[in-house]
Amino acid sequence: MRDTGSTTRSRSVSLCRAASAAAVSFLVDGCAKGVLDPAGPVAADEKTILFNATVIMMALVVPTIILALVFAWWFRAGNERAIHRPDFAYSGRIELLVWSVPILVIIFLGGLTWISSHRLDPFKPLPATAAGKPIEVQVVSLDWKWLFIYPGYGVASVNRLVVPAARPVHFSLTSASVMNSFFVPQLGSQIYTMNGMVTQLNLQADKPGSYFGQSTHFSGDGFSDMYFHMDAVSPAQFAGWVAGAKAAGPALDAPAYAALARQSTRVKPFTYRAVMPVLFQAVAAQRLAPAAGPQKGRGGPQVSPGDNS
Amino acid sequence: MLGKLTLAAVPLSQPIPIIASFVVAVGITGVIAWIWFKGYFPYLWHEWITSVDHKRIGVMYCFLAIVMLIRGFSDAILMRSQQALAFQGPGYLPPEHYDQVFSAHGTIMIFFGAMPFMIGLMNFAVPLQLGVRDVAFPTLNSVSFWLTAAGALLVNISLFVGEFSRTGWLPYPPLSELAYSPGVGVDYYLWAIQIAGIGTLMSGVNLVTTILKVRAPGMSYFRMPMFCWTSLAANLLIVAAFPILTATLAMLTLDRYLGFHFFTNDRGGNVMMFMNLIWSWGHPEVYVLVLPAFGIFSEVISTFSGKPLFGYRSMVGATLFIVVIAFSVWLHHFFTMGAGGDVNAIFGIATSLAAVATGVKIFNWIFTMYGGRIRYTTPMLWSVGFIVTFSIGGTTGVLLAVPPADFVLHNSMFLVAHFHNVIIGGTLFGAFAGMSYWFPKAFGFKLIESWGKAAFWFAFTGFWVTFVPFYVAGLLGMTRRMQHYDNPEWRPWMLMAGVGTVIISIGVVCQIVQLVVSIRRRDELRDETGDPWDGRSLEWITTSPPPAFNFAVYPDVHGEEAYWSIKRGALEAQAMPQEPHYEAIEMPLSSPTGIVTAFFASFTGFALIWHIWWMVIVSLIGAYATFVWFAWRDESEYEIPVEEVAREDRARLAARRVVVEQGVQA
Amino acid sequence: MTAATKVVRTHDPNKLGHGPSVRGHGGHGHGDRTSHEATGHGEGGPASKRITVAYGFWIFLLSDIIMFSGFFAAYAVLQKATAGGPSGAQLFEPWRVATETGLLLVSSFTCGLAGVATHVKSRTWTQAALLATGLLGFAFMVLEVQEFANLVARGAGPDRSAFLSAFFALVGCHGLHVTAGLLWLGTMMAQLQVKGFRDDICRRLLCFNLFWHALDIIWVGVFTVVYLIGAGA
Amino acid sequence: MSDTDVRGEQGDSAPGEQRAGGGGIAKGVSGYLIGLGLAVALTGASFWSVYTHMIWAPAVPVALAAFAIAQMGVHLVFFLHITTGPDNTNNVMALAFGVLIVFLVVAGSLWIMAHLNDAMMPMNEAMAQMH
Ligand code: HEA
Ligand code: HEA
Ligand code: CUA
Ligand SMILES: [Cu+2]
Repeated sequence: MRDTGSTTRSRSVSLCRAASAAAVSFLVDGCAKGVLDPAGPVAADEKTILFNATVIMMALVVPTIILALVFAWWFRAGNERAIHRPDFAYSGRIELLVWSVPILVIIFLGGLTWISSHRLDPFKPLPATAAGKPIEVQVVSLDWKWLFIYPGYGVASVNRLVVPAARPVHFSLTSASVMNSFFVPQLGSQIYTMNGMVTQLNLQADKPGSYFGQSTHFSGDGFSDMYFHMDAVSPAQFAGWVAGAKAAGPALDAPAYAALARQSTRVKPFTYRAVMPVLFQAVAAQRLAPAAGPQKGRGGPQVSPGDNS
Repeated sequence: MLGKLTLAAVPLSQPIPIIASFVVAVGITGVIAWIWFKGYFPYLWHEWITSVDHKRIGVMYCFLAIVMLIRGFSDAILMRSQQALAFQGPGYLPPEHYDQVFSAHGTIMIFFGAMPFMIGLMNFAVPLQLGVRDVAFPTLNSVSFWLTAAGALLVNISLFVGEFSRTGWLPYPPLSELAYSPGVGVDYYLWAIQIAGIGTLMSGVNLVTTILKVRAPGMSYFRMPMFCWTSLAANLLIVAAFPILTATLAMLTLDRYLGFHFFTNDRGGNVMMFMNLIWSWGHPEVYVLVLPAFGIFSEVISTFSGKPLFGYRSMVGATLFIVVIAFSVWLHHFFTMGAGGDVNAIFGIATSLAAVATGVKIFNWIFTMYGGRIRYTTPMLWSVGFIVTFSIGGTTGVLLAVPPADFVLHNSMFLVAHFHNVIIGGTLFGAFAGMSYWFPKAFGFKLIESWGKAAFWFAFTGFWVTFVPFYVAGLLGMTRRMQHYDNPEWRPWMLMAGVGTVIISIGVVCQIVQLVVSIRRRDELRDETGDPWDGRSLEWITTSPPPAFNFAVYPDVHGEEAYWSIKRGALEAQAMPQEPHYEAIEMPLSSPTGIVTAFFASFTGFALIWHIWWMVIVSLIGAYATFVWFAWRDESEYEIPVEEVAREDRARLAARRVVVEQGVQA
Repeated sequence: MTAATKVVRTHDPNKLGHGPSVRGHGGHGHGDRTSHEATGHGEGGPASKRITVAYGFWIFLLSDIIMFSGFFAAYAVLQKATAGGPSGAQLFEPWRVATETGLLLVSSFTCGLAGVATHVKSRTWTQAALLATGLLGFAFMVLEVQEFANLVARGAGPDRSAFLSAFFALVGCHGLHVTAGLLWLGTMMAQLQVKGFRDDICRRLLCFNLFWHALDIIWVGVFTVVYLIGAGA
Repeated sequence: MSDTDVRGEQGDSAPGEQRAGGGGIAKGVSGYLIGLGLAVALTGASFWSVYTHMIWAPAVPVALAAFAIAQMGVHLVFFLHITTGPDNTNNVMALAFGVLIVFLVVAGSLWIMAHLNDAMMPMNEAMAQMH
């Protein structure tokens, strides 16, 4: 996956940023490929919310910090110009102020929280776009790789997610073994995957591109390699990809699934030309037994990078 | 015979743990040999190990905490260097080791570093501030401490016998279930935390009872120093939250040991219930860590500004508000599980309410400085550093409390930055402030200021250089708990964080040098007055170090800032009050119950971890026998004769008289 | 211990802070003298030991109840998770629960009587009432262990389903508390016999009373939430 | 410190301590007898409401909850002697705090878990497909 096309450039940019990093400046810093570089409506909203919340809080917190430092400096022992009020321990007005100002900030934030939590609930479907209705993708997290099933096309893909750009994607997610969390930073919201349960997520990539995705919930020794690429492509390319997938590769039936479910890391992306029906539902409803854990070694597997067992 | 324990449990093939254990073993042997050689064993046994004196126990808690902070800090160095190296490569720590490192780091820092430090300071200072002779249950106090130490011991044994948990500082199932973690690591975690947790719970009961029932005459609730209030709050949180931890870990233990299905993947087990329960302990826990620190800052800022605490009642209200709100926000740790808009929003809003109460505190501290004459001692530096650092860390917390923001920041390095920002800026700074503030009280001499200030500046700078990169990396999409990574965007930030850790290390060295040098030069640094900072609460009325009974007669409290008013009166009159009527004092006898209990607890824990059932039974019988033996004894107190009391107190009065009559401290 | 304490207190080689003065504490005595610093309460100084001890124990009991609330919450959540195994309605025996409840209730009553008898310092009656409490508690445990054994024998052990896990853990935790209470009770009856109504023993009797009644309150929760609501469902 | 019993500590009393001055054995025993009577009656009512069908089935849990709360109250008052008297303030405050926490934890957990289970049971998958 190492997309190091622009490594040198971005490295020097980052270094120079590192040099000038101020406590807050990172929040307005938008050229990196992270959550501040949204590539879809959900991520864009979330970035705006992040930004709004930060600014409103900083508007209070930064002056507070400055005030603290000014007082701390001005009232130092030995500064004879500072007034001395050794018994000043209460003032109704100040008390009123120190309770009400934070409350006001929190009222605003609370409103933002209430509205945004509902609007951006990961389960909430996205409206259809010009490019069409939401496409269905079923996600199964395995130890330690991702399985993406396309129920509408009967194909599946491991460690590479291909979707049409500009079209909403509806994910249903579960886990074959331990918990994970599905996250594509540039597209926004993450959601947990859990065995025996189905969570849902709705995302959309506005433009074609390749987006980094990963598990954010620690899932054991192979966790660091549990990333994938999400490629948003044009409708024609997508159709081509589906056709290509159907034409080649193994079929995902129960034995193939059992083999896939075994622990392994750094699995190169590949596709399945066919998927056993309701595989996802069978995993989610535990009709297919949860994947087994480690079986060897002193208390567990010795999964080191490069160990491709 | 030895259950699952075989020689294979010793990681002979892995150099790092072996070298580490070797160094530790040599160190421990060296210390024991030195103690033996010097003939200090009887002294240690009688004066410290079996002591039930709250001051000694407090000091031992802090000592344990410092040792464990150093252990946790070495883990942090391992992690920082690993992440600096493991770019597009394996680094030097394989995953099965790295995973143990961050799990151990988090567990040790929280349970055996930060908590004991706070509990130690509370133990030391609260009875003194309340004007009484000890906590409500002195022997129980010793048991609590030794159980905590037993937990710490088990965690550290895992370094060279077997392995530690690899599931993070909170063992989320199903990863922590037998199916996915068949080794003994999680069992070490479970039993260590259960044993230490019981100790913590007992100490919570003890301090709550002390504060509510054992106070000097006239010390009504609204005359208590702020530190007593925040201690009360923190211990109420302990009493109410730790049982939930006990229950939750017991369920996981039943799953692992007896085939129960609370959180397994099959037969109806429900992992979400674990997260729900563990965080209904875990969130209150973070306020347990920070509330005592808030109290320390209140004392320090007021003392060194030469003013009473501003808005005292407001502070009390804000503290109690935090206690209640702490139990209504826990869902913010799993916004991304999918509970829906209503649930997420309500818990998000409840969370941000904590910001109001904390904000009130920050402002009150600021106005405490207003109109003061601030003396910049080490504790005061830590306090001002705290206001700056914690305000930022708290704000990023509030950001995480907005669910859609959390959807992109959850489990990222941004989150890691948030909690180090509040824990280090709040709890750790508070611990260091409290340590340098009360050190002269505990030992009778001050710590050297210059080394303390240097430690502050290095820790403060190093902190920002380490953790700002975490915020950035988080926004760049970097997740926590990565043993290695391939993304070049993250690399520079990891390098910068590595530099920061080096700066922090210099601070840690300064801190240790400060202790060592101060101890060696203690005669020049001695404080004869017992009141080196011109203090305002009752701990400063007695000598440094205080006698076993703290106060020859109970101080009579009139109004807030009990000692300040007494001192003022004396200074105005230029005379000490009349000598009181002395009486003999009864104090609790030292008792080995604590260490014996901990001894059996450690063995029970170890035996359970390795499935050595006969040893479990033997240890449990031993524990029961200890209990009966302790309950059976006839003498639990000894009497300090009146002449002794009078002699000590007259010496104190004489020292004070010199000060008062010269009026030097006016 | 007495001698040792004395010796060492006069010799403190490493007391970092202590001045040159030697700190010797002599003399030992019982804790029985009423020292007048202890007369107070509230604002009048430290509360008496009896109040402090009982209050501390009360706080502990509250924390214990919170621990149970964790198990209750788990039970409530997992109640329906029978994983194809038997449900509560199929397993619970009303007569047994009713008998268990009766035993505990009466034992609470006899425990209260023990408190009254302690109040008037009647050793015989105290012991008799404690013995009755213990026997009733023991009978309760017999019934409960029998129930557990039957369930396991029927293949409805705690490893059958999450529901049964939660059931065994919750009810078993209460049972463990009762068992611990019985051990404590036995120890205390022995103490009372040997040492009589000493202050510390009276305090412990008071705590035991609190403990036993608290267990009964928890049992009210158990039979309501587990057995009755479970049977109805 | 000693505690040779009720020593003019008007402001405070130990939890579980029977107060209100004299009365002696008779009063003590009668208190426990009343408590026992009420508790037996309430327990009986609980069992009755489940095993007879006098109460409308869906309302049974509510009735059970009411009986259980009442019985806990009876135990607190008659067995544990928790009263509202001024000498009991601290004990009642502690109890109230405990009850509050139990309420927050249990009610909060059930609320959260109900929402999670609703959202996530695999059955919902079928419905999700229909969006
Ligand atoms: C000492 C420990 C401590 C403290 C005090 C706090 C304090 C706070 N924490 Fe933090 N937190 C942790 C330790 C702590 N936290 C830990 C260890 C974790 C991670 C655990 C893990 O996953 O491993 C965590 C995780 C965590 C999360 C979960 C994130 C996630 O997993 O995705 C959230 C989300 O809401 C959060 C929020 C808050 C908030 C709102 C506060 C508030 O209490 C902060 C209030 C303070 C201020 C706001 C600053 C001062 C106020 C002003 C200057 C006034 C004006 C300001 C405003 C009005 C905004 N914390
Ligand atoms: C009290 C809590 C505490 C403290 C103090 C620290 C301190 C530090 N922590 Fe830690 N950390 C956690 C709690 C804490 N941490 C937790 C809960 C986790 C999550 C674990 C998990 O993932 O499950 C974590 C995880 C964590 C990670 C893993 C991130 C990941 O997931 O990838 C890293 C990475 O570098 C890290 C770094 C550091 C560093 C550099 C310090 C520095 O050490 C900070 C500064 C230190 C000091 C300023 C001095 C320390 C004091 C002394 C050494 C004693 C001084 C001596 C005397 C007083 C005489 N921490
Ligand atoms: Cu997660 Cu249902
Ligand atoms: Cu929290």
